[in-house]
Amino acid sequence: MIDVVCDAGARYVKLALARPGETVRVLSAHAQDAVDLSLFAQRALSALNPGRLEAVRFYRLEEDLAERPSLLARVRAVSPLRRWAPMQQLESKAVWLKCLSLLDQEALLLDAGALRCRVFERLQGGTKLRVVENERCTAGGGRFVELMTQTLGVGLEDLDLTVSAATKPALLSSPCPVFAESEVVSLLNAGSQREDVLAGVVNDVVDKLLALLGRAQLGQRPVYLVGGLGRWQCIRSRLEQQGIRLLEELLDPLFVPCVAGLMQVQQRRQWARIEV
Amino acid sequence: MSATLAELLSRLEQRSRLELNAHARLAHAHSRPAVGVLCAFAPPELIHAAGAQPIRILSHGYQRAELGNPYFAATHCSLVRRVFDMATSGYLADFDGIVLSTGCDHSRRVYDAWRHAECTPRAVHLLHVSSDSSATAVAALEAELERLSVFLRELTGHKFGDSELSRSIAIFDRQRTLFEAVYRHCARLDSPLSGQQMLQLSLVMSSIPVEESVSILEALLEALSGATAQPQSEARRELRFFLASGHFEQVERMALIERHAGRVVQELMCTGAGQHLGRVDTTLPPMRALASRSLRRLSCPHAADELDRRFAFILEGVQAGRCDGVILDRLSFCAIWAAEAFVFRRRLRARGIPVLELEGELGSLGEGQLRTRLEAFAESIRNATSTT
Amino acid sequence: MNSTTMPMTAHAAQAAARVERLLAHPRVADWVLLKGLGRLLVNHEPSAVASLRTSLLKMGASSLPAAALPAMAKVLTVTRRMHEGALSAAREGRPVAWITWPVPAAVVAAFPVLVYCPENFYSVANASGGDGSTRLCELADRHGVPTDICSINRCMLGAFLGDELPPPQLCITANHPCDGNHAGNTILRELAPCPHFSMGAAYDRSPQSVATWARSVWEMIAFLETQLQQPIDWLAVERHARLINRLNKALNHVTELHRNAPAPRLINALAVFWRMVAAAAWEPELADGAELLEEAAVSLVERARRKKAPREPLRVVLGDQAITWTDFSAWIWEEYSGSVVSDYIGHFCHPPIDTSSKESMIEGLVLDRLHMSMIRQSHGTMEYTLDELTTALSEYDADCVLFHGNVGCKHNLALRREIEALCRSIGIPALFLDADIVDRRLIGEQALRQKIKKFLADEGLPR
Amino acid sequence: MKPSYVMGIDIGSLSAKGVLLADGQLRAQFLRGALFSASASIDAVVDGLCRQAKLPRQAVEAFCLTGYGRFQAPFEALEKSEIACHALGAWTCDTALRSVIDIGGQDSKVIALDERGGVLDFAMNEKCAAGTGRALELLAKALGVEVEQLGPLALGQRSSWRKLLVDWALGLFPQVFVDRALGLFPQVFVDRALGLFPQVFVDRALGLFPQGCWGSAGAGERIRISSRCSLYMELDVLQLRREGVAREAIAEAIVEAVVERVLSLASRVPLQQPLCLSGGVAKNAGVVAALERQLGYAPTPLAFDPQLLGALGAAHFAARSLRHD
Ligand SMILES: Nc1ncnc2c1ncn2[C@@H]1O[C@H](COP(=O)(O)OP(=O)(O)O)[C@@H](O)[C@H]1O
Ligand SMILES: Nc1ncnc2c1ncn2[C@@H]1O[C@H](COP(=O)(O)OP(=O)(O)O)[C@@H](O)[C@H]1O
Ligand code: SF4
Ligand code: SF4
Ligand code: SF4
Repeated sequence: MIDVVCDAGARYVKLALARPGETVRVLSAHAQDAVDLSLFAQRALSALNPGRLEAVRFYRLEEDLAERPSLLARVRAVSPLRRWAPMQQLESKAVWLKCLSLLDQEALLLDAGALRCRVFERLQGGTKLRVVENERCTAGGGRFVELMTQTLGVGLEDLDLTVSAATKPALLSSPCPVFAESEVVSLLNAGSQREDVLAGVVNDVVDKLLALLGRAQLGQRPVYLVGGLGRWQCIRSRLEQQGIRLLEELLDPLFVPCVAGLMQVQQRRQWARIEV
Repeated sequence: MSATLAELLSRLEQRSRLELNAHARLAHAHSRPAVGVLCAFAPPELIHAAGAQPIRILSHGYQRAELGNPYFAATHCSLVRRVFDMATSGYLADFDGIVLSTGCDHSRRVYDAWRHAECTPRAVHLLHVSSDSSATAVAALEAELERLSVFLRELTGHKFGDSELSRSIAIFDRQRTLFEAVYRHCARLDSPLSGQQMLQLSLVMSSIPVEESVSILEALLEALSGATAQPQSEARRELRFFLASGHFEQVERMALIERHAGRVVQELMCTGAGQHLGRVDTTLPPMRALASRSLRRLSCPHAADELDRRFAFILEGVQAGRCDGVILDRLSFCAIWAAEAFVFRRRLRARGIPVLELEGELGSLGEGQLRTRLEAFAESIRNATSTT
Repeated sequence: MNSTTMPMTAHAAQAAARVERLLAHPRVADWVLLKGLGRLLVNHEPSAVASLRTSLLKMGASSLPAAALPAMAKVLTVTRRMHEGALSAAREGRPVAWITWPVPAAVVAAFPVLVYCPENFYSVANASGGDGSTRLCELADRHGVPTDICSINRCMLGAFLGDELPPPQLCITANHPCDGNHAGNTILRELAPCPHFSMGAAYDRSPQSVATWARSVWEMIAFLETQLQQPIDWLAVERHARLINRLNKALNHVTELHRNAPAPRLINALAVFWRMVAAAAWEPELADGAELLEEAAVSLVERARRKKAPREPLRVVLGDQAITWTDFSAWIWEEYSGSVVSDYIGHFCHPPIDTSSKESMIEGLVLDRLHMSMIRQSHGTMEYTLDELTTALSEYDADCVLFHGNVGCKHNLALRREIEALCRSIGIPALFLDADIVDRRLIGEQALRQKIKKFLADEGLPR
Repeated sequence: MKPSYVMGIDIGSLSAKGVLLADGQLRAQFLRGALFSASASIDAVVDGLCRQAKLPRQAVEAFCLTGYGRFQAPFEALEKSEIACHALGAWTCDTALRSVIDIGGQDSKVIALDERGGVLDFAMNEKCAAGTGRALELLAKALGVEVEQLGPLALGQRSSWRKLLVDWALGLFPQVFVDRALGLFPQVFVDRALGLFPQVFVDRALGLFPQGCWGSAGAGERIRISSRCSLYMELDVLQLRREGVAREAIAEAIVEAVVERVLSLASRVPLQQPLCLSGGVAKNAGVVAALERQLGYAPTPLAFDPQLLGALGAAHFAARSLRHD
């Protein structure tokens, strides 16, 4: 039997799949290239060489963004996988609680994705989940960083390197990432360095995360950072500079939610090893 | 330009760069408590009479991005966001007390957040200000000013009565008379003062002791009486503008406007004409007179029923300064400035006066976008004048 | 101007008349409106009855007990009359006085003018389909009305620009309680020039503030007397004050009765009353309706007690201004058998008006307005809001609290952190939806419901 | 006599454009993506034009620069704001024009012209980038198409007779019944039943019905994309696709939303006919159609590449400057 857990985010679709007890394979794709989740899952599956009669369970992390899927979409969603079972929604609460319970101390979970950033907290011995989410027009997540790196002609991979070279981070305060593009162009024209502008962008994003943590009344607790933003060292170190205690990464932060989903589905007790 | 004028102006420029907390420390050096004022509703006379130095709370010179606080979101006014960040980061620790007012939804909530977050200074007072200037509103503000006096007396330990108050009023009125003379001078075609220098003057005046600003103004007027700028030929003439702006602390923004559009010769800004024009009516009892001036001066759009007067002031300024157009500049996310700009734009258009609307946030200039707008505005005015 | 230029109002009047006729037969109405359509429309928006949907949801649809129908019939009568009055005034050019919410309208109504409250127009617009108010916001956008203004006021301006309002002869505004009103009024005055009186704003409800407001009202009376060349009819003022007292007494009681578990589920009915209280609190039918509602509430509570009905599995508090283009209570009822037990808008706690003298009446009417929802919470320090929330959360036996989080409401936005901290300390989960309460372009109904669903699941609700 | 050569160069946020005039007549035009530095873009445009016209650089007597990159000229040149250039450029193509709507990469503007092609008045977008070419690019990407395809796709939606038919049929058949009916069969049966047919057939059969009409927005209803924020619009697009709404319908919603944004500018500068579109987005047929629909009249088509109008205007400014000297 194979379990597939899919986390369809605003920018990336992330997938974790494994047979019980085995190493977990993870995989991601641009959201616009993987609109049909089941098709994407099917492609990923073939890498595991499923047996002809091997059962496959397909889960999707429940997202509150999802509206009622249309009739056709519902038919479509199941049809490519019809040999197996239909796609099931995986209750996100259970997944986040699982995630929190897998940490060996009481920490807050900060999920910083492309548009949405959320803080999760476990209450009452793990039966309740409290979520604090950013406001809608503070689109200061990963998408902002992505757009800026594009504008500045810096590869996403080089972000950490570039930011670490900054000497005097620029001050940006345009709340709108798209419009900030032209602000950035004029900053460059005025002689600012690319590094400094990017560092400014990172500071901006971290500021918004800090505001969120402030609203969640972090106090002295440590934070486990997951989601795409957690991949970048510059974000992590800036958070730490601001006095946030970050827990060590256990696996690629981008995949934590879907891997946790898999752990939940397969009732595993600890983080599995992952393989990209 | 005479040497003394140049000297004076460069000294002014340096002082306008001084940071806010430095002003507070200077006040302490003269053993005067420093009282910060967020909006211009609290009469400086009252604070002066209480033996303290009123300092307008502005955020220029504050070098921090300010999105990291959980109280004010990215869609709150950037002035308020920055000031609140100053309060939480200890930047205002040198102040002894702060007076806030119920100017708008953003600024009145600063008072609430202030009491709940760890802000310095702890002594903070909220002045209730009505959003009109009727006799009733003036009477209400008068009562409010009594409450403010109690706060100030407790803060400074300095008892004061009507006679001290009248003395303070006299000196501030002297300052206002002098400022008005300078402001009128700016309207002249041969005035050497730029809008940028006027703004620097206003900023300095809002933070230094009044006695000192009186002497600066006197010196400035004397120097001005001799100095005139080179008159310009009609063809290469610089364009002249009236600026009504909520970006009342950004000297760089003013510089940008003057560089790319033309000279700002008259203004309505909450640190400039809005704060320093209009004398106190000395025929009234002092408190009543202060309340009345506070509401009826040309302030921000807060006083809704003063809109016509503000508009008349703009028209007068346009005429006196022979302005080619009006620039309405405001802080993003401010509903009341936006509404007033909507009204002014319509009215100016109806009168055939060119108008440019800008908006932006403190802390970032967005030079490229501004420049395009300013240049296009100037070009369109030149086009219009060359065709007629 | 004629009635064809006010299509939304005309439509709303027709719809109100139709439903009113139906409500004359409560039993049929119960089956058709509440149990039939009401249930169907909770999850579907068929185009044929789209225009009915929002109004029905706002009434509570299937969650509204049938016992409330007679009271709703009275409100509808007043509503219809208001629409028809607006239409005929526009047609015949009768004098109209515009007011905004905080103005003690009962005083204005003591003059021979039609009192009209343009700020209420979002509900008129939504009576012609759930996107009525959104369309007006779009129209306002098109005319360059700044988007920084709260959408309630943008919708009002859109209504003006779309020729949906009866033209005013006078305009009385109060720049209170918020920037949204202030800015909206500024533009309205410019667009609709007419003699105008502004009441300013008192910041809190202290005796001094009330006295100040009362003084403004006296000035307003003088203004009206000169403008209309007619003295105020004090007998009418007194009559209005008495009617308002009746109304308030009943509705305060209905509000209080929601402390019971199970609650009588009349919060939506209260919110419907609120809209008419804003525009026509002095109408006798409204007071009658309020008393009918009180009767219904008492008997519902009584019946529940007799039957030993268990507490609802989910009791929800709505912590701020509710979305105007949809409503969640019917859905919460259908989906979770839960009820809304307290609402920012449908919460009446008005003090009685002392009718013994003219002065005391004016003061009483002022204080009454300052206690009206939306105004009550929006002025004063944050304690005004927090204390009220504390009461709602702790005394109404709530399981959770939802905040719609109107994006244009800056003073509420600045309270978010303190509100979160408060809920945390009381131990009641809170959800912020970040919607725009008038403009549904920002986030749609399904997405909002999904958010609520997920939140409830996370919190382990209903218990 | 040798003709006098002038060059207008428009360095936008996304593209670099140039026009070469010889005695006021078009000699060469050039368009490419913007390079990272504005001065490099300028050089590239100059070289490109010279190569096309087979001219040495020195032959060009005057240059005029416009666009965001104009401040970084590596050589002496006239500078003009893009607003003035778009106005003049459009006017030289058709002197009757009274308004220009320019939708470029980073901004959109509405310009009112005087009789001589000068700018009378203008309005430009503030704060939010939701009504610009850049937004269209992001949204097209989220839709999984190139920005050039967005227009035709949006138009496709309009003319689909099948959609009309199905809309009509479904209008008679409320979604509720469909849902209920489907609810009667447990999901398994549906799956089984579908499983009997090879996937291709199922897809083919379903493909007969454009997906839009099954969309969650309900049959017949126009789908909407919240026009407030480009980033959230992006998310909306993705969401709609995941729900199976047809690309055509989404494309239409995108252009409608963007045009709505642009037209809200028109409140500041009343639009007068005749009116034309300029900027790269004018090449997007979907936007043009949506604009026509929302305005109630058609923009005047020009015989010149709208994206190059700014550069054309700049070139005319350069020519004027020669005459003045
Ligand atoms: N190597 C990487 N490649 C691409 N994106 C990355 C990378 N590292 C971090 N990111 C960031 O991750 C973000 C997506 O995070 P994710 O958690 O998937 O968000 P969501 O769930 O909302 O889609 C992107 O916006 C991007 O900024
Ligand atoms: N062939 C085309 N079809 C549709 N849209 C196009 C085409 N070419 C360019 N665009 C649009 O034009 C925009 C660029 O416009 P442009 O005027 O060149 O901007 P700028 O001057 O700011 O660089 C792109 O974002 C894209 O949306
Ligand atoms: S485009 Fe920018 S300003 Fe507009 S809503 Fe999005 S993030 Fe906010
Ligand atoms: S600019 Fe507007 S929002 Fe900001 S403090 Fe002033 S009045 Fe308030
Ligand atoms: S929602 Fe807020 S801003 Fe809007 S009218 Fe109400 S109190 Fe004012």
